[in-house]
Amino acid sequence: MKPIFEYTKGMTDMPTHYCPGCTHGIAHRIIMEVLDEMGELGDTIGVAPIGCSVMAHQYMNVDMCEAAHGRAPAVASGIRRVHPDKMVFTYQGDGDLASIGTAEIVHAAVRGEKFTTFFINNGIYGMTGGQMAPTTLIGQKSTTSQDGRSRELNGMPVKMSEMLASIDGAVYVERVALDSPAHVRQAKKAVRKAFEIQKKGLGFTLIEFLSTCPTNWGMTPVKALDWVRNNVMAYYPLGVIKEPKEAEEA
Amino acid sequence: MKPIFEYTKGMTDMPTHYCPGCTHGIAHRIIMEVLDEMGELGDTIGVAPIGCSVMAHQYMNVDMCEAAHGRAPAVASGIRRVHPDKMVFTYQGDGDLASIGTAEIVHAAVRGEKFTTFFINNGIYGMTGGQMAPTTLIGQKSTTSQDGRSRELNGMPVKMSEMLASIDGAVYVERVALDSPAHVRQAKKAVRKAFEIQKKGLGFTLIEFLSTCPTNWGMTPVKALDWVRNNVMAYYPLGVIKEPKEAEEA
Amino acid sequence: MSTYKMFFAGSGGQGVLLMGQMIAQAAMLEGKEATFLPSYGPEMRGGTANCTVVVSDKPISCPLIYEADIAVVMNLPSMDKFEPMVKPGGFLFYNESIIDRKANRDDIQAVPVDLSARASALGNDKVANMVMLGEVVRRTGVVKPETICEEVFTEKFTGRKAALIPLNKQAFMGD
Amino acid sequence: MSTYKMFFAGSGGQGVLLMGQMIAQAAMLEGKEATFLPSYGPEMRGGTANCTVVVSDKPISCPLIYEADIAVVMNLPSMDKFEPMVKPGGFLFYNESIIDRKANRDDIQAVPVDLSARASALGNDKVANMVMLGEVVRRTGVVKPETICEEVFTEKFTGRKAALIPLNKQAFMGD
Amino acid sequence: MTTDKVLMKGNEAFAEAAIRGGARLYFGYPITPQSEVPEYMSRELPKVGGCFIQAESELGAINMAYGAGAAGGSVFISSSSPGIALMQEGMSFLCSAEVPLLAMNVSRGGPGIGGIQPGQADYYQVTRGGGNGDYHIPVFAPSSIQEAVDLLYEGTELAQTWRNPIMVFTDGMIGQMMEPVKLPDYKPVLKPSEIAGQRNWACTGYDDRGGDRERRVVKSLRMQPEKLEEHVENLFAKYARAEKELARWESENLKGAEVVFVAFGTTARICREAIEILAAQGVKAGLIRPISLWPFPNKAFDEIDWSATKAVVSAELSMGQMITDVQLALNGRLPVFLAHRTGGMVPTSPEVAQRAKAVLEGLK
Amino acid sequence: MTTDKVLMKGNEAFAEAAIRGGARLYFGYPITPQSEVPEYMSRELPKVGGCFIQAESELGAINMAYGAGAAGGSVFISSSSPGIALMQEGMSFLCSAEVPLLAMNVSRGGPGIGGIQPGQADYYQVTRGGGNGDYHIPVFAPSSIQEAVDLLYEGTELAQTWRNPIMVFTDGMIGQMMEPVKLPDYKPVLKPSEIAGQRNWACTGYDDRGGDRERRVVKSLRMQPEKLEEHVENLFAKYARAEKELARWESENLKGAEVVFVAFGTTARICREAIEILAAQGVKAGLIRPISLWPFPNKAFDEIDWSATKAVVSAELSMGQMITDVQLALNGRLPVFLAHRTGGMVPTSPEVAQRAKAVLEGLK
Amino acid sequence: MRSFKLVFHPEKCKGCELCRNACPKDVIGMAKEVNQKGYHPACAVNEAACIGCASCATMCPDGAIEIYLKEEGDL
Amino acid sequence: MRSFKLVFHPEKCKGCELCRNACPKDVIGMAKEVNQKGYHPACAVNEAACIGCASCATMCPDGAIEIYLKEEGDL
Ligand SMILES: Cc1ncc(C[n+]2csc(CCOP(=O)(O)OP(=O)(O)O)c2C)c(N)n1
Ligand SMILES: Cc1ncc(C[n+]2csc(CCOP(=O)(O)OP(=O)(O)O)c2C)c(N)n1
Ligand code: SF4
Ligand code: SF4
Ligand code: SF4
Ligand code: SF4
Repeated sequence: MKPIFEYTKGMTDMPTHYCPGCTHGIAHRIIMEVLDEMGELGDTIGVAPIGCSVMAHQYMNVDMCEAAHGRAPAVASGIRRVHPDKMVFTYQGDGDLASIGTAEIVHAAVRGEKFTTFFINNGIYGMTGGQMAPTTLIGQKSTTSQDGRSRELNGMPVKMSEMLASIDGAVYVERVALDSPAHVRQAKKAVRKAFEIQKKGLGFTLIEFLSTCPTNWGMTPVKALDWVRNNVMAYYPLGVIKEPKEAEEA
Repeated sequence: MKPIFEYTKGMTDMPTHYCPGCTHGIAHRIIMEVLDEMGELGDTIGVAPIGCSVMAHQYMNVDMCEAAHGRAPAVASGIRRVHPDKMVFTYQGDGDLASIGTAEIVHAAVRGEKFTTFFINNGIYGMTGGQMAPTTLIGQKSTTSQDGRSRELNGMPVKMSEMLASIDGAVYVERVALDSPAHVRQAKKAVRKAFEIQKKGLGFTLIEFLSTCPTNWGMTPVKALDWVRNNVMAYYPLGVIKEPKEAEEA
Repeated sequence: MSTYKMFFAGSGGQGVLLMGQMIAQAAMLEGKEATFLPSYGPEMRGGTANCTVVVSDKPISCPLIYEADIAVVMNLPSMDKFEPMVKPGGFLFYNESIIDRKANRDDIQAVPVDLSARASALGNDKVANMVMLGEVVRRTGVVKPETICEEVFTEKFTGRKAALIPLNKQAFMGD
Repeated sequence: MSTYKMFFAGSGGQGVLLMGQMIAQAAMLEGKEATFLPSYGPEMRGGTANCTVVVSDKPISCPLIYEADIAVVMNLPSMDKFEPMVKPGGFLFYNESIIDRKANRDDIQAVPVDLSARASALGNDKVANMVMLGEVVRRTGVVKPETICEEVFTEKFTGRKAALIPLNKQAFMGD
Repeated sequence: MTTDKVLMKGNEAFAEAAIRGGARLYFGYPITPQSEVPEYMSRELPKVGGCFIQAESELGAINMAYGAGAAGGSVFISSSSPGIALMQEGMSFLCSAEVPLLAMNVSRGGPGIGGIQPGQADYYQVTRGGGNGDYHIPVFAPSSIQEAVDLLYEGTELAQTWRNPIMVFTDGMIGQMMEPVKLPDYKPVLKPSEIAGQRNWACTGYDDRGGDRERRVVKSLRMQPEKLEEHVENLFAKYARAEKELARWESENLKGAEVVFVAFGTTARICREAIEILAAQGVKAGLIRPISLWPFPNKAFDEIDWSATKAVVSAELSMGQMITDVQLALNGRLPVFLAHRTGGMVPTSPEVAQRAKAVLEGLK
Repeated sequence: MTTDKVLMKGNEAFAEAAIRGGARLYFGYPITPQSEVPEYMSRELPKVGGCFIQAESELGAINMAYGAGAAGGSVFISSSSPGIALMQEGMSFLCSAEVPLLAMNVSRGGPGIGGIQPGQADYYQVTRGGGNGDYHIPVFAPSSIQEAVDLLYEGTELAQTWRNPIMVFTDGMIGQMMEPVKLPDYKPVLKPSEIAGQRNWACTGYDDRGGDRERRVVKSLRMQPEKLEEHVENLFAKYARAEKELARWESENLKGAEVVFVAFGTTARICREAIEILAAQGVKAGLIRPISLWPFPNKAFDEIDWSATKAVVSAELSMGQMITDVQLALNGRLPVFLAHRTGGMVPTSPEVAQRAKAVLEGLK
Repeated sequence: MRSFKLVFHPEKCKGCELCRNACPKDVIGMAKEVNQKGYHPACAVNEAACIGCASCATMCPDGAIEIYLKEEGDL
Repeated sequence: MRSFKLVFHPEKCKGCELCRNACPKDVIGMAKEVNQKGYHPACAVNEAACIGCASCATMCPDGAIEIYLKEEGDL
């Protein structure tokens, strides 16, 4: 039989601890598929954050470091200096990247660090049980915004990708979603593009994934995808936010 | 005799410790002039940073707190919650605001904190003796970029005002300079506007001052003003970066 | 007996923490001392859940227990883990509907309860834990059944949930 | 004397730290032990500057001193501060051009030096500190004048600054 | 049957107690095993006119707390081990600036991100501090929810009285468990207009219309070492008073005890049971339970029955940190041993009893 | 006249020594009184193929250091008191993940932002740590530029041997002064290609072409308390070895000394002079100078001349922090007193001598 | 017409139904029985209808699905 | 024509020359002698030319300049 779809050897055999239907698993897989396809698994160093994906290093079949909450971009900057020729990435949730780790991600972009950040925006703090994230939508309930996030109290959800794209050193920023097979395929293309730009040494690259947290959103996994499609994407539009000019890329 | 220009009672009698010709002194004065003119001196709480202006509280004739390096926006957020009806401001250098305090200023803007930040961009770490700041210009020498800042090593200088203006909760952001009497007057207008918007409770306001550091730039004070005019303003254009729609303001 | 030490264990959705809380609350309402200590962890589904409850007439030194007067286990892994920790002569209540073995020990009082059957009979799978709770309370006397029925239910099920009280009572009373 | 403890003090631009460093370096080159300790602070102009230098034949326990064999003061506030800290019999070198009082003590060897006049005579105000250094070295013998002239100058003034050596030597030698 | 108690989860009871004790501002960042505290605060504080901000980080939280405290507010914050580590610079700053704060560490296993099960290995962190310079923070370690409630209830006032952070040090077990608890009545709180008068050092705006008070500055920097030294000496005069007035402990069964346990919080409860086990085996054991960890209750050790006691066992959920304070308190008068588990593991009472017996055996 | 020494400013000599000892990565944020270190590094590291990043903050710096260390690089970082406070979470993390690092605190007066003059009041910060959980960091306190140079030269290797941060604790005086110093030769450094083999735990990419080594993970989290406890026990087995192998000290004049000073760094130098002053006054005094602060050199105290010595004086630039370690080492065998200044003030040698005399008087 | 073999790994499956939801041909259903973790795993209820689009596997967060093209000679 | 009085506070002045640089009428010069801090303070060398634009005071970082309009009767 000819394989049409096999589970990538970029992922280990270890079953993940993620909740049923959590799209962290999809994001993991496509990143590792790309590295596998590019033949880079043995030349990659990944950085896992603190968040539900803290144990990404058990699943992603590459050398990995765990970073303190929010500090993955600093850790990756350090790694890069020792191994300028390796592929380096961070994988970070929205609490990790958009809240406690704001300074680190901004300055990685400012320095134009040559690694790729995968930003898993699920609009909530998953691991700690569903507190509000900087990206929680207006009106969305969380354990620290029990009447729904209010603009007056908490401000509008922050658009990190747009903000980071405003920085010169960030050369490629795209927002993708994991709510449908078509979007997952698109996401994978973005991942590949980011790694390719990284290899060319053009600067900092970031892919934002609109991801789900069925558990803390209190929805079935399928409903969670609908929520992404109907609510999240309205505020966080998909697409390329910034990319290198073709000339630079060539 | 009729006074044309008297030193504001918004400033104390204490001579400042600033170097000769350092425009920190001008920024101090115009902020306090505005507060004085608005009759707000007694209803204002200021936050001094760590940097050359750490001792601003000796000169500015209002109640003041000193904040740990970079944390002034968090401190001001705390103050605001206790005194929602007072005028609150932070005064921060570019090391303080654009480097170590990145997360705090971004999230003050995200929350739409109703205080005003005065951001003194002199492109260098003054107090510690002239190290590179995130805002140091390309080619500019500092004690940690002795051959001049390089884009490859350090990235392009960060434009904090533009970045912060991209955040919804930041309602008024303007960049001003202190290199000429006309610009100083313009700067004062911006200060007044920021305080007025704060009073209306519209959101976070920030004025970026292009300031000098003759000592660490290794220039005479007069030459330093020329440098601002000829070099700094080319990269950091003056003007309103964001302002509330008139409807909101009214 | 002046002190009851209890384990409640099962998988995530089986309501074991609620059982434990209700015993502790009943004990408190009866003027006794009580502690309830849940296992805790990051929000991950499909894991196991357990809690320890201590009920006593005198101040409770320690909410952590290493042996129990009563263990209530809702699935096989829990039975495997907690059966050995029952004191000789103590109780082991187990959910015989999904645990396909009997108790290994004969120095304890093993009480199989066919939760699926009994809950189905009530037309609602979700009250299995109340069926079990009823068995535990009636057989051990750790607290009075009335306290649960009259007081704890009304405190726990408020608002929209109040409508569930009759069903839960029925499950609890086993009749 | 096997140990010399020295203060150099003045205002920011008067080159007091350089004087201290040159003594310390000369001492090192002569195979002696030496320490140089500057006052430090945030970059603020117009403040005072001072340093302590210890030169000795044996290991120096402490670079901090509270009394001096030699004090070199370049302005009035420094004279006020350091004159009392000179040991009886010790030296006080002072810049009589801008200090408009004489030494108060008579148990020390006060040496007024008219720096402005002598520097002007050399056509360069900036070498006043070298004029003073020459006086100190020749009068006290803390290090050998040759070490300064032959070795320290060549090490300190390199590149473009090498051109300044003759002028500085002239100032230092006092001739 | 009626009771004036409610069965509450530790973390929620802590939050409620802080509110009843007068705290009206809470700044926090989620972290297990204390996230119920910010959750509770986000819901309940607005109801009593208070304010909750979910800070961008623990650094944000401690500095918001500093600002609000410096402005005369009554602030409560909480976190868990690594979060407290991030607050060390801030804690030192608050102590220097003499800004009141009620803080809580619901501790877990470390080091690093460690785990989330209960731990006491932050003993050094909270009693010695990782902030720079000379300072102290009074630290109280409750061993039940009720005791925690009482300490937190008192905490706001203590913080104001001493113009210093006050730390309640507890662990995941006490934070996550439920116990019946009697909640005290709400204390009156200052109106914003009363703050300036009563907290007469706080930045409130000097109000040039009505009052004509002096301008106020809350700060930490003192460039002149003479000034800084004087300031630190003043702080330490205050700390010296605190050492006398704030030392708290409880002792049990010391008379005739062959072995004395020293333990706080969760471990103290385990030791109590171990004492019963030992008694059943004919060994007399006692307990000194420090309630304040700084100041460490050195006086408690004077109550030891020197004729009977042969050894002291420090029982800890760490590799042994409090043990150094026990040794300092005893200053060689008795041998000191450790009974411990760490990393989130909690010893059973028989384990602890066994350790004590082994210690006594070893001395024979 | 020739000499193999150069007159160098402390901070610059430290930086050069770290480079010569093999450090090739430096991540720093400016802070007085150590900013000459990052300045020197920014200029000199690129010349030897190394790399300097001016981090966005001390948090950035410690986490870059963690990343580079975890990737097998030889990293040096430095800061001063409040900056070190911000690194506490990171330090605990590195210890847990067993990532090597050479770190330096050029300490100033605290607490809070404090001042910039020399201090030793970070003793608790560096020896106890404000990071969470059980861990230790070997700390060395040089009292001259030469000694600092030698320690920093050795430091990179020590950090790699012990797979732990190593801290050099010095102060603004030693950082800012100049002394003649003999610089050691450059040590060879690993090529990037050699790292994976020699640092056989580091994340380097497992290189699926050539080697077929195991995937490597550098981490701190252990959700199961059993696993975490086991990990901590392993760490402490290492620390137990370190306590034996890394304790260092120097003692002087102990024979017949009526009073013994214990002092490190700057204060040790002052005590040496005080000893001369006392000798001139007919009082015999000695000195124990701990070079390692953790492990504290308890064995040094066995050298005390018990028949002669009546008191021990801990001399510190703090309100008394090391004194508790001195008390622990003596465990009641001798009375311990404090001679101190703080906040950036440094005592003179006559002041210290006077204090020792007063102590002896008081005992009569 | 090409036909496909869907291989499910029931012990990896968490019963989230994302695959079922994604399948344009209603090929996938959930098993009645639970796996060791207590989930009802996905299974093919109409494998013949599978068009090999791999939508299911693309959406599976847990690597529980693999798909093969049946070639001549495959049973 | 209106005339103006420039009041300099020489002890506040740091001799930075920003005022002199800003003056459109070259009214300001620097004193030969130094003040207590060692700076050559600014002073009016041509007060009569002052047009009262306050450019100097606007640029002074140290509050060392005040300006008055001379009114009738002022000396
Ligand atoms: C310093 C510190 N603060 C807080 C925490 C607690 N914590 C763990 S994960 C997390 C946030 C998780 O949210 P996110 O980054 O959005 O990732 P997700 O779990 O949603 O994937 C927090 C706050 C921590 N471990 N360390
Ligand atoms: C936590 C911490 N890190 C570093 C420092 C040292 N420090 C003091 S001021 C300063 C930066 C000053 O630069 P900037 O903010 O641009 O203000 P300026 O002095 O130029 O006005 C630094 C790094 C500190 N005090 N605290
Ligand atoms: S808690 Fe949310 S983000 Fe975390 S694994 Fe579960 S569903 Fe995914
Ligand atoms: S160092 Fe620079 S910023 Fe600081 S006072 Fe001097 S000139 Fe101004
Ligand atoms: S998507 Fe995967 S985990 Fe979810 S039900 Fe289908 S096979 Fe199972
Ligand atoms: S601007 Fe002010 S400080 Fe500068 S020279 Fe003029 S008067 Fe003096």
